[in-house]
Amino acid sequence: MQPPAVHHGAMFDTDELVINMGPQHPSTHGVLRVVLRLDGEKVVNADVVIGYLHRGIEKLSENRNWTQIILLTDRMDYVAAATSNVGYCETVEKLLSLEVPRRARYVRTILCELQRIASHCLWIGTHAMDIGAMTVFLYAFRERELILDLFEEYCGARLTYNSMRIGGLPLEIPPGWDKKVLEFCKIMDSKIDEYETLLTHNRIWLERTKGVGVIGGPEAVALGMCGPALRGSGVPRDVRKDEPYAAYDEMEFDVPIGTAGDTYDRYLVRIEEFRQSLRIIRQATQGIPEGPIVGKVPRLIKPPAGETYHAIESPKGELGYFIVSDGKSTNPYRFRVRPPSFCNLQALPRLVRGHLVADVVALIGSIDIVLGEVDR
Amino acid sequence: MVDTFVIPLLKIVIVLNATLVGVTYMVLLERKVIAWAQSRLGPMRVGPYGILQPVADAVKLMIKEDITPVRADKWLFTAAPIISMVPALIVYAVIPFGSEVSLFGRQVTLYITDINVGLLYVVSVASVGVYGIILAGYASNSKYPLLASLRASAQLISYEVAVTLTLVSVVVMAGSLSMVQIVNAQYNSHVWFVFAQPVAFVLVLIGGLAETNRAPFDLPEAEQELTGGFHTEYSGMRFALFFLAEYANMIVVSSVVTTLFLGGWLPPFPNVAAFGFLYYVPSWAWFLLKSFVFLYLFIWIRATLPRYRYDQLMNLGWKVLIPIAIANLVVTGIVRVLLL
Amino acid sequence: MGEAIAFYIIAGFILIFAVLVVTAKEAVHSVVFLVIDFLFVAALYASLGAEFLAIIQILVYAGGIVVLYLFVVMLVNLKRPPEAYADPHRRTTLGFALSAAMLLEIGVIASYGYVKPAPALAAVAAPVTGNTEEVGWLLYTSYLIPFEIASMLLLVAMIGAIVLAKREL
Amino acid sequence: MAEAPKVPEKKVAPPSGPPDPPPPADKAPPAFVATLQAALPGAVVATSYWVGDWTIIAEASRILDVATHLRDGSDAAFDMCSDVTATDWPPRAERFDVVYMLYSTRHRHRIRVKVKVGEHQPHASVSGIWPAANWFEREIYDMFGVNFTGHPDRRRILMPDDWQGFPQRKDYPLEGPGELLMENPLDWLRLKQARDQADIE
Repeated sequence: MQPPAVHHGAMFDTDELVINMGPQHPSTHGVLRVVLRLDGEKVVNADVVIGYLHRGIEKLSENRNWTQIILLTDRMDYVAAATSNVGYCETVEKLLSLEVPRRARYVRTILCELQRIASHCLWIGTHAMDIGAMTVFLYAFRERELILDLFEEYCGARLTYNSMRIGGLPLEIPPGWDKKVLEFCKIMDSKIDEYETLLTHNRIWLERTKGVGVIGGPEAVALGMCGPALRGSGVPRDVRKDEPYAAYDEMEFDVPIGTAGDTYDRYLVRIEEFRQSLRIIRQATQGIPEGPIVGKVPRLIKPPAGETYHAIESPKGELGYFIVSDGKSTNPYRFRVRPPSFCNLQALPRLVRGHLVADVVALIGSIDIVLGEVDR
Repeated sequence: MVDTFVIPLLKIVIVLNATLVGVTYMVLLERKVIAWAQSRLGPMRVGPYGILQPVADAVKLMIKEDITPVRADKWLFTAAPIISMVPALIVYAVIPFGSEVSLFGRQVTLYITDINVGLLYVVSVASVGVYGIILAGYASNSKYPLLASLRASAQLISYEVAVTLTLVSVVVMAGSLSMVQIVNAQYNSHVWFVFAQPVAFVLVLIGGLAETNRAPFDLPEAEQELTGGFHTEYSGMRFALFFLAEYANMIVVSSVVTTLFLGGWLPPFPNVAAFGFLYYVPSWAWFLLKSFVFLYLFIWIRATLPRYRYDQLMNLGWKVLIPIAIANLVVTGIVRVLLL
Repeated sequence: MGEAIAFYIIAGFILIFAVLVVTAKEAVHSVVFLVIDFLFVAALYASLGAEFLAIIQILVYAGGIVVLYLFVVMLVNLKRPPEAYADPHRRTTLGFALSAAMLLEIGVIASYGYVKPAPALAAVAAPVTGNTEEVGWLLYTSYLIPFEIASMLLLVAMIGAIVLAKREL
Repeated sequence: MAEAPKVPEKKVAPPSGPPDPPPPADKAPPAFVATLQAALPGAVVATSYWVGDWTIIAEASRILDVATHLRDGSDAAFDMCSDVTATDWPPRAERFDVVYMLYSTRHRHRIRVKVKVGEHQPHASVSGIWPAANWFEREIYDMFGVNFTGHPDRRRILMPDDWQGFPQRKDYPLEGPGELLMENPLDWLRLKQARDQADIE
């Protein structure tokens, strides 16, 4: 550890103040610890300490069979469990070279996008709360509740769904469920405007987010940022468009990108993603094809020896799975997750440098991390 | 004897108790209003519609363990909440809640005292209140409270300058520092000062929000940034004292704004004979009603707006509010000289 | 009689806290005692009927200036070992000499004032009544030039502070 | 001392490495692979194709050259390092596969680069080429004990700083070190020493 630097100002020599933000802190979204070196209230340097929620999911998965792993993936990004499920199942399907029925792919798309809205709801609520607007939090949770109800009706769970199976889905959608989804879309449309009324043109919100944590496109790419955080910097990178999975190749939607690469643009991108997600849900729900919900899956899942990397667009960004099968045992030889929050969090020290303590919480909110996924 | 000791003592007792009860119910009001703003119900369990919630809160806070951190400065740690509570309460000495009522054949004024320098008294006592926050931050011997108390003191000092400068223009209008005289001046000039001094009104409102550490200027206790600010290390009754002081200050600010700008206890259109029937409503009721409007406004703002950042707050104070306050004062002075 | 009792009680507290300011081990405690001292001084003014002065004493000294003292004391690291306070260039004799001179001066002034009472001040009859108004009247009539000079001095000090503190100008 | 640590019971013998099937005859590798081979002869050991993914198996000692070329080459332009991870194949002499998942935001294509690294063999860090690799490599060091050189900040990332052993290695028990320490302190000591050895660059 280097000794604290001394700044030589015009007249005064000042010491740096080191504060530990977290692991118990109201706005670190879980158990994150950020060691901040402050000069007054200005952040000179930040060191991110993670691992408080490390449960060894990768190691565990190497000792579970292929189906059991699905419920471990629930526990990674616990506010977007369905997306993690889809990512894992598709990777195994890729290893197995398994054809997934079109109906299953459509329902997966609906669930993924519902999950994206739920996750963004949580994000907008906590992000606004961090900046001090407390009402948005409750509003966003009100709508998230509707989504959780839809999930509960589909699979019985509200948080950790375990709602995918290798080769398709475990359950047929309940009768009338699609109508409820469309109804929800109608409600959500007006609610997004409500969030925007509270924030988008609010002068304090603009002052708090504009020009905070600016990062250019190439630098963001080099730092491995992904998802809305990267798109806010103007890089049109979206796995749904670039490497389509599920039924995204049949959907029509736009990838919103920002220009300035600051917190405000990342906010605008996610707000627009709400709308695009609704658009996708509408298309998918109205176009659910008939057919089986689960493909022809062997009783004993044992992919041939080989390895693959498959990425999907989780609400936080590129969620990748690198799985190695040895072809002999009934569990993966190596199970690796590329969590989007992990990479976005890596950019945090770069983003907060030179900003104030208050901006640190704004930036933690703006990269939208879930510690369950970072630490696995 | 009765006039010099008994009645003032009775008034003090009544005002103090009313304030403390008012403050606890202020907490309930805030929780309820914010809950309604957020499409919730708020406290509903204690008593019908949760109206006994303050009692439960008080009992809870009183029986809670009172923790003093080991490395804290024991004396100052205990003194700080008291230092912040006392100024918040003694301000009520000069606030005129109403004009006069006759009780048992005696004319009783509805204020504890009317001193010649009433407004200055309010300002100076409020300026002493900042010690509670600074000392709390220092005595906790912890980094977050220290940061918060630095923020708080800088914020209070800056906004005090702006608010005091603005108040001077009201004083110029009224020609007196006495709170009662200011209300009377509004009666005599046939207009509430909110219409004569709209700029000053807005400035005092903003400054009042900042001086009471209310959203969007609640930086010293920004829990998302500083985990609770200067009272991070406090618990039990000592924490409650800070809490009560904040709400007592809110009531003070609303009362002062009411007195200075909304004609205090005067009904609307006090000089218009056609509205004479408004005098049937007692003066203190008008006063409470007007203060309530501001309290509601404070809560409403808290439910709606995000929080300013520290540097933006300072910029707003020094680069916007103070220049406007000075300009307003100059204009008021010129107009006043020309009209006299 | 009552006034005298109030005066001696208040004056006694002022002296006690003044001693505590000097003897307190922690600088922050010193500052807190200083604030209390100022409050008692304000009480003294109030008991003399100078309520405006009393309030200004609180507002300016207790509420303004000492807050800045507290700032400095809190921010500067004072937790040094006691040896660091031992000043090798300490001139005890000089200090005593200065104190004695000060005391003598106060004594002389006091006795002079006792022997020959000061002439009545307000030559200009103030057209206003009330303590506050009279202070204002005097400041802007008899003492206008000292007042303006003082404000100019403060302005210079303020600009000087900004120039010194600002790192890049 | 030389006794092998207790591997959890397995029904099948551990495989000696990934199959890395060569590309089928009708699949031509992407153009940038040929450019890479031409620019850095000998750096690419083999190419592999499996369920739609192309993999370059590169020489571990030349990883920096390969990475720089892949990032800067105009037909490759892999500006994004999606992921870096490792796989442990214990019986093999160079027991670790360090795997780089690369993506190009310009051409929207992927490639996987794989190198074989031994347990104590120093391996150059690519965090100078892709800053994103910083934390990934920290995690690999934390979990596998791969000895990265030239890494700006090589500390443990997920496990506590004073942790002994590397949890993702195949010879590390799933139950953690606690029971191992109770049952077989000698192995526990070995795990502890493995970390110290890996610290030597």
